[in-house]
Amino acid sequence: MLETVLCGVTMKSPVIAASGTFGFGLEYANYLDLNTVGAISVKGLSLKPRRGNDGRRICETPSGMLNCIGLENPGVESFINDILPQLSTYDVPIMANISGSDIEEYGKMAALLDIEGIDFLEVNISCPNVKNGCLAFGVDPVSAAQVTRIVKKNTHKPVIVKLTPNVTDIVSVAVAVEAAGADGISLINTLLGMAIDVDTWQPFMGNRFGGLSGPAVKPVAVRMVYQAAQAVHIPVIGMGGIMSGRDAAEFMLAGASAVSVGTATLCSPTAIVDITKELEQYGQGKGLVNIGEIVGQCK
Amino acid sequence: MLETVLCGVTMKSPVIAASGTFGFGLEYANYLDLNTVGAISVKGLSLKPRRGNDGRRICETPSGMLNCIGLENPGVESFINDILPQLSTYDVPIMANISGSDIEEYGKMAALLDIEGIDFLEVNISCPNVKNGCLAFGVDPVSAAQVTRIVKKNTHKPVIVKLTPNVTDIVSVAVAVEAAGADGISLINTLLGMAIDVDTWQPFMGNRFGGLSGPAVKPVAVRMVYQAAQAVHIPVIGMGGIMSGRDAAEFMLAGASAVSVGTATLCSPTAIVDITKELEQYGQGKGLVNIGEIVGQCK
Amino acid sequence: MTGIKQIGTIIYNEPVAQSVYKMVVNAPDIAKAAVPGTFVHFGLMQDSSHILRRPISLAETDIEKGTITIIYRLAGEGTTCMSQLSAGQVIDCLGPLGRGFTPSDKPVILIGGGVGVAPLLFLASKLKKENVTVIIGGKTASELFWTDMFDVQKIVTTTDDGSAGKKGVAADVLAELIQSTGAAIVYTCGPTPMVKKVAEIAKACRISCEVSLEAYMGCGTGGCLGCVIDGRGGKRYKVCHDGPVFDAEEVFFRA
Amino acid sequence: MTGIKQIGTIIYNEPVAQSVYKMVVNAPDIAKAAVPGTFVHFGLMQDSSHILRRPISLAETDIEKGTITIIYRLAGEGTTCMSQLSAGQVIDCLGPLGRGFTPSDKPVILIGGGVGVAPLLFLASKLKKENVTVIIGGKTASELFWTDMFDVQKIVTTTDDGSAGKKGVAADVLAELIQSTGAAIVYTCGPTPMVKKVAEIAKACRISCEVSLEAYMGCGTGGCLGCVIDGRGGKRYKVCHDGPVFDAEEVFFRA
Ligand SMILES: Cc1cc2nc3c(=O)[nH]c(=O)nc-3n(C[C@H](O)[C@H](O)[C@H](O)COP(=O)(O)OP(=O)(O)OC[C@H]3O[C@@H](n4cnc5c(N)ncnc54)[C@H](O)[C@@H]3O)c2cc1C
Ligand SMILES: Cc1cc2nc3c(=O)[nH]c(=O)nc-3n(C[C@H](O)[C@H](O)[C@H](O)COP(=O)(O)OP(=O)(O)OC[C@H]3O[C@@H](n4cnc5c(N)ncnc54)[C@H](O)[C@@H]3O)c2cc1C
Ligand SMILES: Cc1cc2nc3c(=O)[nH]c(=O)nc-3n(C[C@H](O)[C@H](O)[C@H](O)COP(=O)(O)O)c2cc1C
Ligand SMILES: Cc1cc2nc3c(=O)[nH]c(=O)nc-3n(C[C@H](O)[C@H](O)[C@H](O)COP(=O)(O)O)c2cc1C
Ligand code: FES
Ligand code: FES
Repeated sequence: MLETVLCGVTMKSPVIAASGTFGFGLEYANYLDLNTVGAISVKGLSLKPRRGNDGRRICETPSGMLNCIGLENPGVESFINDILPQLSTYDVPIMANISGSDIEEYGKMAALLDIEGIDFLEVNISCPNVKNGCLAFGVDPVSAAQVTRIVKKNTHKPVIVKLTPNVTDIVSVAVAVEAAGADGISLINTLLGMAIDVDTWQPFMGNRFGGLSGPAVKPVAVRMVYQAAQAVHIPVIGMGGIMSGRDAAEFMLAGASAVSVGTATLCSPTAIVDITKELEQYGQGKGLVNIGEIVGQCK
Repeated sequence: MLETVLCGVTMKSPVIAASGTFGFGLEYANYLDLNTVGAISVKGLSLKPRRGNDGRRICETPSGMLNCIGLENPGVESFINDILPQLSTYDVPIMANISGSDIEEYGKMAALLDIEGIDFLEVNISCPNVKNGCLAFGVDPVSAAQVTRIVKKNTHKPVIVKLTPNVTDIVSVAVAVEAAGADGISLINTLLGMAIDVDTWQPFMGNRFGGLSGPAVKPVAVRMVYQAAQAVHIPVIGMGGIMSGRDAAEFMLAGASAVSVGTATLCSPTAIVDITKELEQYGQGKGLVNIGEIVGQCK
Repeated sequence: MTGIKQIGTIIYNEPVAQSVYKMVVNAPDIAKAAVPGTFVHFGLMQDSSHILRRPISLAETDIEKGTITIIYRLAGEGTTCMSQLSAGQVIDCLGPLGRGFTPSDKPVILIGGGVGVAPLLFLASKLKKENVTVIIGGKTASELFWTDMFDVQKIVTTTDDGSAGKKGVAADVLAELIQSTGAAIVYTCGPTPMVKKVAEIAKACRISCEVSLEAYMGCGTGGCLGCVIDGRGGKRYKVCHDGPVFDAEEVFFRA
Repeated sequence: MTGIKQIGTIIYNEPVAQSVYKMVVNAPDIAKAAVPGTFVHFGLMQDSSHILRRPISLAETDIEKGTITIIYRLAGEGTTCMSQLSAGQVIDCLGPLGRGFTPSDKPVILIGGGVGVAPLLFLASKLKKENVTVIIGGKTASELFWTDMFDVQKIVTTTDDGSAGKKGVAADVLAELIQSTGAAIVYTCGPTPMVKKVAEIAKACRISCEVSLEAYMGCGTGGCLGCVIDGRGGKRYKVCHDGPVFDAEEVFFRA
């Protein structure tokens, strides 16, 4: 029912652990069987280690949350040497989620990660939480295409470009990265948001702004997935507020070939497997042979 | 405590009834004392009467809602002849919220509404729910400025330009309309969204897409109000998900001189007066003389 | 009507049939003001992610006890939320809203299907018993639990599968009963295909027909234009304010 | 620790002081696995707009009865939600999470302020009574309700306003008690200024100090990096996973 081939990679289900909310996967090995996850997109990697932001990094908002982790990670090398070998003991496709502070860094990271054990590259051109960071690449079709091209040149892996919703026209960015050679796109990253403590008159977030995720953003995410899927011919990975199998189905109906689950894992560590089961039940209830039959069925 | 002067107009409170959720005000005369409302922004007007969209127009989403009313309204003339005289019996500032299908229409409407009984024009360049409609003007700083200029040329009233959040860079639009002569800006209008019925595989909304409003969007709205208020020198009216006096205070701390309450009125017809009271209590609790003291205090 | 907002205490909230609940709420001001066909817009205070109210027709009121009664079907998250409330908990009520049925002192027919029967219960209680014939249609016998709740002259039932009453749909028996009772008006509420058919039969029999409609609602108070439907002559009606009860001529025969 | 997810039935949930509640939940697997200093991450199932869990330290467990006890202060919407649940209702528990206190069989001092006293209760119950001295600080007498809950050798209390115990802050009496009891370790939990001061005094007295910290949390399970704080030598620690209990040296004296 759930088996899915995404950019040539066979996954046991179309439900992917989104980057940043599932650590490096290993943190969840005691909570669920990692071998049953569709794919794991690891915490966003940068070329050098990053300490992330100071101050408060998480804040709840109505049916959503803000985060400004700021890409804390041990850097690509430590990932490859210390973490990937452990991950490779599991039978689950790995997506390396990468963020560069300039275009060259994206190329270098792609080259370093063009190794066994990595199944996809997910190119984050949309993180709102780092200064002079990658969000800038994602809001402009030209620079988005440049990043895509340099990554493609440096890797043999399928390249998924992760788009930001903080744009006027998602279609122009989607079309630009497709033309630049992307093998797939994923969306949405978080919406730029802010919360203010009305008692202290200070921003809640250490970084002032944060990225909004969770059920609150789902209508925006579904709309953008729908628009992007209508415009491109490469597979789309949909995400933004998926909390249930029916939410996953909604994104697939909008045109997503696979989905990612982010914030839901913060609500429950077993969210991904729960959602996977619910999606399977949904498919059975609708008499499907494979869940892929619903992709793009909402016209 | 609450008295506020906005673009030269004195209001009893900074809490305004947002356009589209308070009808023409008269619908609520039995629920609350219209004379206590800060100002009323009437349902969006077009030059000619509009029937609005067919099919389902409202859909609940997590902590939010989608609407695709499609600017159903009796047209400016009927508003002036049939509705305004009734509204004028109340002692409350009236904001005429106008949408044109081309730039000339904005000018014509501004001229027609340059009459007694109207206190502000709110220029909607951001309605996401009408085809070849006004959203297009709002996403581009150049056309946003053009609309602003033609309206200014045709009216003696203070001109508030209502911005859409569906843009990459809210600051560039805010700055452009300020330079074009706007006396104030209001934001946010709704975020473009979509919901799909996973049983019927059809979009929930008659118009496929709808505008997202309510608490779900508040973090995005606060962020945009903050960014815009830092960039312009004209007053900002903040809105998007205000459900309580503390929410109203959050927007004022972000830089809003006044706030509008939209969706909350759908939750409770007395929301505006309830929020006004809570804002007063908040101000008293903080030992303020006038609520205006908190405007922009979150740096 | 201008509704009254009351936080009412729930007195009773139990299933009356598969996926159908009856709730009794203490809301004296609403009970006093209500007329048949009007509805109450319920706020789901316990779960703040559900920001919109849910409209439910009044099925009964008791002015002395100060209570209102509704009968509702579990349709989705909102009604499921409502069904989880227990006696003693509170619910946010806004009502009565809308325009109700026009009562008649002539012989009348009330014809409903599904939870559309609920407002007809209230209407029947305000009419002269001997004037009222009720027709209730269901898919199968278990959907006809309503019959016990009516205290009227005559009840006719139909089921799609023939498991109780006459086999067929409610409208099948209407024309005959209009003739035999000499009814002056038909009141109807239920699934759209059913009420349309009812309206056509009433028209063919040249008697009036009032129909209670549903629409997905926002405010319920006329301010948002979320519930608008087409009326005769290109008119737009707000279901929450101009309805939910309409003259069938106005909404179904619009040419 | 790897937490266990259990939907627990609430057995008791009542105020124990102004704005402070005690809740007892049936959650046998969590009770069995818990050690002092670990916490449970509570999901607010009843209101789906609150998507994040709330971390609360364990104040007591009863393996035989299969229950866990927490003591929590009304801090905002989430804890208010929790306080509205009644016995018989359920709550979503994920725990025990984190790294707890390192127990000692030498004389020890437990020093806490505010709801920071809660995890110390659990710790005291696992230590030899005669080894334990507890210091509790509060603003005023009514904040010292904890004293009845401890069954230990000695309890010393302080209040800012002198309305009970010694006038001053808890840390004022610490140095003296370290000396008089010959304590080998100080365990502390409470407001940041307090625990920092405690750690400094312990350091000056050359004994170890374990401190339970708070951070705004996302997952609680180490996956989101939402709760990260600075540690010695430029290290970053996850409060949920590497803590909430830390050696004071690691987190306060980082040079
Ligand atoms: C005037 C009026 C009177 C009504 N009277 C009754 C009644 O007496 N008993 C009863 O069981 N139901 C009645 N309904 C229908 C009832 O309002 C919906 O079933 C209910 O709102 C569904 O809410 P939900 O969250 O459970 O479902 P959702 O998950 O929101 O939706 C489930 C289904 O219910 C429909 N629905 C949802 N919200 C509304 C809404 N606001 N208005 C209309 N349809 C909606 C949707 O179209 C959808 O197909 C009435 C509706 C109206 C407009
Ligand atoms: C490991 C740990 C153990 C704790 N043990 C206890 C305890 O035993 N008793 C007790 O009363 N409280 C305890 N807390 C604090 C408790 O988690 C917060 O008071 C609670 O989450 C507030 O939720 P709220 O929705 O009511 O408040 P909100 O409205 O969300 O916030 C109110 C205040 O509480 C703080 N807060 C909110 N959420 C969190 C969070 N997830 N983590 C830390 N602080 C938060 C915020 O900084 C804010 O200032 C503990 C916190 C941690 C991290
Ligand atoms: C705490 C947190 C950290 C995140 N870190 C990353 C990241 O490192 N790289 C990335 O591409 N996206 C990151 N995201 C974005 C998510 O992968 C996802 O795109 C977004 O949260 C929307 O999905 P959701 O609503 O299911 O969470 C992060 C999100 C959260 C909540
Ligand atoms: C049902 C509905 C109708 C609306 N109609 C209009 C309109 O006619 N003109 C306009 O400028 N904004 C319109 N809006 C947008 C609101 O005025 C407001 O900008 C937006 O909803 C965000 O605020 P809120 O979250 O408080 O609703 C409408 C919103 C809703 C929900
Ligand atoms: S529901 Fe708002 S006008 Fe009818
Ligand atoms: S709360 Fe997620 S890592 Fe600690």
